Amino acid sequence: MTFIIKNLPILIVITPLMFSLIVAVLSNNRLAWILSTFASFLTMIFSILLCFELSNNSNISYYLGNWPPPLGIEYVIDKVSIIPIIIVSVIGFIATLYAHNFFILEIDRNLVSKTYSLWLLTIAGLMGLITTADAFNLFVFLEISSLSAVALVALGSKMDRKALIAGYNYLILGAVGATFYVIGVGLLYGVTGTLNMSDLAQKIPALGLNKSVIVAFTFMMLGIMVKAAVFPLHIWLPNAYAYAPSPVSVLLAATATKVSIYILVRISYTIFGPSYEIYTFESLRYVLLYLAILAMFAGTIMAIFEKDVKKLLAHSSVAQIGYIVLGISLATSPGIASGFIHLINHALIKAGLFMSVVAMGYYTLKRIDVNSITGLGRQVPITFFAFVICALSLAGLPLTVGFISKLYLIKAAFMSEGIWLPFLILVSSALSLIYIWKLIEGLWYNKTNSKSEKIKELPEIYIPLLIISFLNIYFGIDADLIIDNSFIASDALISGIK
Amino acid sequence: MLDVSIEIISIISFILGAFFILTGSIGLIRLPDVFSRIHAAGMIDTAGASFIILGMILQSGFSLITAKLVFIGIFIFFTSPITGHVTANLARKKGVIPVGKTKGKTL
Amino acid sequence: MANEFYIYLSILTPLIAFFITPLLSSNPNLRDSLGPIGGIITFYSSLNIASLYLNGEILSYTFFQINETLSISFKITGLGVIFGLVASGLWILASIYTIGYMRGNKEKNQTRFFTFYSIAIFAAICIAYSGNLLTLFIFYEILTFSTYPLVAHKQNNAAKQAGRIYMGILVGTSIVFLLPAIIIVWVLTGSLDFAPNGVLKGNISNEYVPFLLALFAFGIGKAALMPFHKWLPAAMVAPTPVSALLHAVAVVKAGVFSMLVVITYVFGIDFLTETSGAVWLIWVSSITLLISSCIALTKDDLKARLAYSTISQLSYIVLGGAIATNIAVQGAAIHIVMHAVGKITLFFAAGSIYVATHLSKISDLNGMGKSMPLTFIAFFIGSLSIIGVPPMGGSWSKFYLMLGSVEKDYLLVIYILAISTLLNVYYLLEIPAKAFFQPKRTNIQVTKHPLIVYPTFFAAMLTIVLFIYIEPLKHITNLISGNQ
Amino acid sequence: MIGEIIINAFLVTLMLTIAVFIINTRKVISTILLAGTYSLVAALMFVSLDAVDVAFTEASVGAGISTILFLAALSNLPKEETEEKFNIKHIYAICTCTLVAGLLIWASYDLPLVGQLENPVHQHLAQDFIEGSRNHIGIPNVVTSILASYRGYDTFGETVVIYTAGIAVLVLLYDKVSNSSKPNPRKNK
Amino acid sequence: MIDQIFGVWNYWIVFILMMIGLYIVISKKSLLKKIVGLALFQTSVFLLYITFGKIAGGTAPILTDNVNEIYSNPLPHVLILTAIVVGVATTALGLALTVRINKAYGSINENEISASDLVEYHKKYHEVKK
Amino acid sequence: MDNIILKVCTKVLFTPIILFGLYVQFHGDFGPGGGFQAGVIVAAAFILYAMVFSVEDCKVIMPPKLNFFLLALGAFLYGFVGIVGLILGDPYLSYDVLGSSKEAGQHIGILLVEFGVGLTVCNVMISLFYSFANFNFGKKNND
Amino acid sequence: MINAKSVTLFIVLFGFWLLMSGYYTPLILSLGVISCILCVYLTIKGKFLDNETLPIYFFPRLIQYTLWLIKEILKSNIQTAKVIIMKSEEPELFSVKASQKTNEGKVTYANSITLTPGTVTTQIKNDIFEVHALTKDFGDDVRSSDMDKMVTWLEKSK
Amino acid sequence: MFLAVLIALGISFLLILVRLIIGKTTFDRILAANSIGTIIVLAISVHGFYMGRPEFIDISIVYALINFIGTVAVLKLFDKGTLGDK
Repeated sequence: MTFIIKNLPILIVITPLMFSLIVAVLSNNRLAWILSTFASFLTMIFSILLCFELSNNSNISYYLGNWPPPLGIEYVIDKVSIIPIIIVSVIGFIATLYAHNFFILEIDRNLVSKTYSLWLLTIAGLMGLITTADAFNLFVFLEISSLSAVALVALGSKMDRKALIAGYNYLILGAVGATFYVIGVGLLYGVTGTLNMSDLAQKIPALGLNKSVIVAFTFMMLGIMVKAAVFPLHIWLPNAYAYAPSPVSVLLAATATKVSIYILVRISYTIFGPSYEIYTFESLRYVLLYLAILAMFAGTIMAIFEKDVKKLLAHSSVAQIGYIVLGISLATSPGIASGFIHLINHALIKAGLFMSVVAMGYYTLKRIDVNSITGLGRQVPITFFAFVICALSLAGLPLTVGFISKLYLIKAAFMSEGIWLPFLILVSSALSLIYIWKLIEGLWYNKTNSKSEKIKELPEIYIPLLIISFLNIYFGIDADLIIDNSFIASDALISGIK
Repeated sequence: MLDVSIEIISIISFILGAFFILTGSIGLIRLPDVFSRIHAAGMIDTAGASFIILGMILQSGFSLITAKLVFIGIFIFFTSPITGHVTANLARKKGVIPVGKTKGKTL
Repeated sequence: MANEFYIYLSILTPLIAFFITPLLSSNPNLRDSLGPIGGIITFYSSLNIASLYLNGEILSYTFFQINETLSISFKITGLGVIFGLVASGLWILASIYTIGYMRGNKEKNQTRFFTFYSIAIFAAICIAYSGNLLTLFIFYEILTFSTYPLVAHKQNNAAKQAGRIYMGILVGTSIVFLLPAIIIVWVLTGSLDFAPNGVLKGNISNEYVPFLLALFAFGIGKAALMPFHKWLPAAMVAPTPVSALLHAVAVVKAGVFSMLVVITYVFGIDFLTETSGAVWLIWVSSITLLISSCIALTKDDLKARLAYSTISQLSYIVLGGAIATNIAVQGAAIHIVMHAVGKITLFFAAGSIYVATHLSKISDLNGMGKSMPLTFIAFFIGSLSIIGVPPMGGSWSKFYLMLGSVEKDYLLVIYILAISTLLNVYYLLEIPAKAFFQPKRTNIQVTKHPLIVYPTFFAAMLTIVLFIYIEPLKHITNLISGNQ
Repeated sequence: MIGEIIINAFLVTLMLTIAVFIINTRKVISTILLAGTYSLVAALMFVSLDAVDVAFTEASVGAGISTILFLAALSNLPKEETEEKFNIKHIYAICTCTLVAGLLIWASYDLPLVGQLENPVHQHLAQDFIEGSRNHIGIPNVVTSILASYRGYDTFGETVVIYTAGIAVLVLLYDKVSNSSKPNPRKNK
Repeated sequence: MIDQIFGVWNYWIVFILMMIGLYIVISKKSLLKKIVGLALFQTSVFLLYITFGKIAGGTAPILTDNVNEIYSNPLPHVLILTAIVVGVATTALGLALTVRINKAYGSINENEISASDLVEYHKKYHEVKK
Repeated sequence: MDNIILKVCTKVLFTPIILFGLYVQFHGDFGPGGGFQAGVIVAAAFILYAMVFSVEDCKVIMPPKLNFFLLALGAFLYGFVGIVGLILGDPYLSYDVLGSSKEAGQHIGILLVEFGVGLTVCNVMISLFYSFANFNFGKKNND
Repeated sequence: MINAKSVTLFIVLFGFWLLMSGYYTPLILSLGVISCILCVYLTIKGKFLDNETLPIYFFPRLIQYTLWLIKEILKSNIQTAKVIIMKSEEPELFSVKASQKTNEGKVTYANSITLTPGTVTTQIKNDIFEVHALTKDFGDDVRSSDMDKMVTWLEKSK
Repeated sequence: MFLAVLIALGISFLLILVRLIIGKTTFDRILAANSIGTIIVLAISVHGFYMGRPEFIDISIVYALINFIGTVAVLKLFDKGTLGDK
């Protein structure tokens, strides 16, 4: 047991990784699923253990290969990184639990076990991204997660050929982003000679107003912003989420961009925070702020006019990422905390929404668009129920997690920018009601649907669906856990700057 | 004495190698069609490469490097005619008409 | 502890009804009887709560903490007692009436209807007893969402359209205006709890008061202040019991109730008077009052006319709050009760006319008085109450409002009240007048359902009763505005 | 070391030339050949910058396998690009690239000059690695000792990346027809 | 002096090379060409790293018996080894997608592909409207 | 390619190339080279064989199933070496505990790990070639 | 499985290994042995361990032939260089008949023709070789069939 | 001395590059690419001597190998239109 406790930081990464290598060679699809579920379950358990372990000390540092940090690669888990770890592991588990029926339907029978391998690789890649404290190691895991995600997205081509284009764009943009990141890291390495994040943070202040450092910062941020789908660089996202196989949409929408945003925070605060707050981050912060506002509106408006439901949700993700980035760009403790709160909550919301929507697609065996959902709600009441809860949560109605995040976001915005920013936030969230309502209404009415085909819900899908909707409600009611941890995280980040 | 003579020989072979390589590349530009150019390329691969490798062998003394250089030489000797032949073969197959006359029955 | 039991009881009864109703879908009689039974239980506990309140006991119950400053909690306030009594009391009547209406009209999806009916009542009761702004807001939204299926009950295109307007305005305003207002209060004061004299005093600079009040006033879309009044006429596509209970009692009253709560317990009357932050609201509500009365005149559809009438009457209540004196607020509180009873009478009558004759145009009602006298007499009495003619309850509230504006020297307001009363007379009394005195034009088959007619008549009688037994009401309203 | 400088400058310029030609070729096969040559020159450059391992890898991976993959893919692709007129998107692209290049060149004024021993890159960790490789690990190739031991985790990650790519391509190009039939070995001659 | 020029020259050319790669990625319509551009871009970035690692007069970081030898910095080499393999992985995946796209659309030109998608979209929603 | 010269020469070259690849694999400690390069070289031999003869012939030497298994096995080997260190009480990927002394442990670790890399890279490359070369593009747009 | 051919191949390969390696520790040597065995195994598995792969019987006369070939190559290189510099090419295409029986013999001949610059084998059909020559002189050299005889001599060394 | 050889190699590289770019037929390009490969093989070896660390000849071997395989691949593509069987 102490062996496990001692090695928790690495276990959360290698568990899915090693299992993915095993799962790939299996020929039995169900067995592959069971193993994957087991792996993601183990990962979740380890993450939770890690969470408890972390409550005793402020951060856990792990030296890979027993080499001390600037020489070797270091893993650091602190109060900040535990948030995305929990998101990824929990959502990963729920999504894996949920995935099986869809993969069998949407993917060639012989490829299912390999798909699970890619699936676990995505999870492992995301985990590695979060835990690593080495700027270059981050790039490697960035590639693991994005390559596997691209492959998973492109697997949707059995259902719709557009998945290929989506995957291609995701790949190219992602690769350009990653290369930008690498250029940034390279420049930093050139002027400091180190790759370890804390080491970098120590060395950068001594350089003063160094042009290379500023450009490095810009490049790293740009690179990660592509992955995080911050507004003008989000163009890969809607199609990728919309045409991916259903469970992949769930996983990616709930975790991938969140992790990237976490890295964004990490870079700007942990690496550059101590030195560049004044003349780089301040100006960048406004760039981010305006981009976030644009994202909020652009995403929402695109969603309003979108017909395909999955794509609609993807557009809404763009807007929601805008909220998160907005919170982070405020650069105050409440602001970052609200960003984290929304980070967590949006993961829950989007996972739930995508789950219920793709479940409906599964029942009806066709792409769900605004026209085809008419009256579906009454035939699949439980799915509909989950959908409504998550949708209302997305709109930010009270007693759901969405409300909590909006509450804190608006509070933070109000405190640092005055009334105009909360107003914009509220207008955009009111606009978001339009598309949400469009969906709920469409699902609820039944005027044209043909009564001939009786649609049945699948009991296997209930459990994850209900877990997610329960979490949506529960954390809307008992929000202390999320709020407290977010504030602890943001305080830790802010105190790193000072 | 021996050293100096080895040095001189190697310089000579370098010069020869460089000459052949340069001539070969000029040939690659000047000669009229693919088939003729193959000869020039062949020259680079055979005489050019082998003289330069010879020069290096002489420079390196006798060690493992010599063996490796010999391997390179052998390898180039082995592959050069293959690529040359296959290129010519394909060019013929794909209907590139050689400049100059054709004697007797061709395939 | 034992006293708090009544809070549970009043809240849980409709909730239980909500859960049980779908289970009883196979047994309509049992299902339908849940409504009156629940109403009686709720009303009983509300009465108990009222008497406890009068005895000076402050009941409160925190359901759970979201974090240190946010919680879902209930607390009994004077306004809450009144609204609770109104909502639960009229639920009894309305549920009986609804049974008749639904059966008489042979509506579809009755189970769903009753289910959402109970949840709406639940939300209304919770609003009444809510102890802080967050709780209020939550149940306000629940009320909106739970009434949506009722509004769009018919599920045709018209209903869909109306439903969109209904949801769009109510949810939109609440999110864009009400929510930020609440958050601003939270940021400013660090708390959302209600306090008898307001919480904002000293936390906000005076020039921002009108602005914040505006956010609240327009954010509470259920109060139907212009220009956000469109939802109310739109919602009239719903079956009449819905209009009767919800759009005469629960929903709109929840709106004005929230307004009053905000004015008295968040801003505080004294604070508003001090800063004159509510003066603009007087004019806005006055204008709403006049314009909607004028629109009501032009409407030929009976329910539409009643809807606009409701808008104007709601403005009385907002006006009372805006005048921001004790007496005016007292008048507004009483008007909640009086208008509720009066308007429910009118809607019941309209519903029974519709069930009996399938007529909804006023111009078609000529001479109908003879075929359904009880209904039209009830309508007449209800109209008088709304107009504010003395033997009816409505006169009290107008009286107090007048007193309030006199106290503050708002003479123009008095004129406006007078004009609107005249308009009321015209557009309301036209209907019974036509019914009784115009010749009957067509032969229309009239089918009466006892469960419809008697509640209507009973409601009409209630307006008279309330005129006489005004004392307890006065007593409670006296306690509202910090006279304790 | 004037010679080194000449070689370097020559190779870099050569790469620039090749890159410029890559932009405009429309024959796909020429593009691929040029790209392969570009990789080769880059590898030569790596050798001249003392990065023998990288040159080795670039030669085998960049110039070799990549080119073969391109060619293999080309068998299923059109062999020529469709013609395209110069349009606004090109101007946009040129602007973006100029901007980014400008930014980078601006940054280069604060970069340490190439090849100076006192650069931070050489001062901070390099000696530790070299000493460590000599004394703790005991293998002469420092690159291997860093690769496999100091930063072994990176390498693990990278193995996983290549595994991911392999499995992804396998999944994407899965062919029912060819996989269902058993391989029938042709007769050897 | 010449050191100075050389010191910056190398960086500049590397930056320009990167941008040529990026330009190809952004502006070219052919999906295959984009991948070539990406490879170019990445290779140039590798050069940047290796340039950092160079020491004038140094030698490859493979230890000899001579203790006074100056070795170039091995760390960038390791990083780039990793990056090269990552690059080839990206290329392979991109090619696989391109091949699939060509099979599905019959073209690898961006414009033609989006045109064909647009046609499909219109077909779908017109049918629904009718 | 039905060219006799090419075929004969490929047969001759096949084994030396593979041997050279393995040489690079196992001499990564001493000179340039190591897992990736070795993997690529060995794969190149297979690819050459597959091109000159046919993919089907190459599948006799390296059946796809074996190829896929080895592909996963290489990475697994790498990860597993790390796990062994973990079980023996050191952090992940620490080789110190693998041998009798620290240095020996490092040697064994590096050897195994490089082998894992080589195995994966080689098999991935072969598998990529199989996939690309034999992807059935059908009749559509074959120009 | 284990026959003269495989053992020879093993020995050749292991010699190759020893020449390449330069590290003669037990570990590396044993790895070398394993590698060589693996290579031999692969040839056996691919079923191409035959005379074409390993023409052992060439060996006795191989050195002599190689030296002769190098001489030829040198000669023709100088001529080709002359031609290129003078720009006096007059290419011609013609066919010759090869007298070798085995594949490996033919291949050796064809390669030898190609290796000597100035002449390239362009096509082979059974025993007819089509040759491209840079000038008439080169063509005459091939037509004189000196090389053909040499290769046949090499082939017949068993 | 080695530098001189390198310069000679560089010049011939440029000359061949011209051929690679102007092409005419694709076979010219293939030929040129192959020759460039040879040149680079030699250049790397010579460069090793020039830098005084000639033990990295392995790279040249790999180059030669890759060059050969690459050329074969291009030629096969031209011959069959594919690198596979179909």
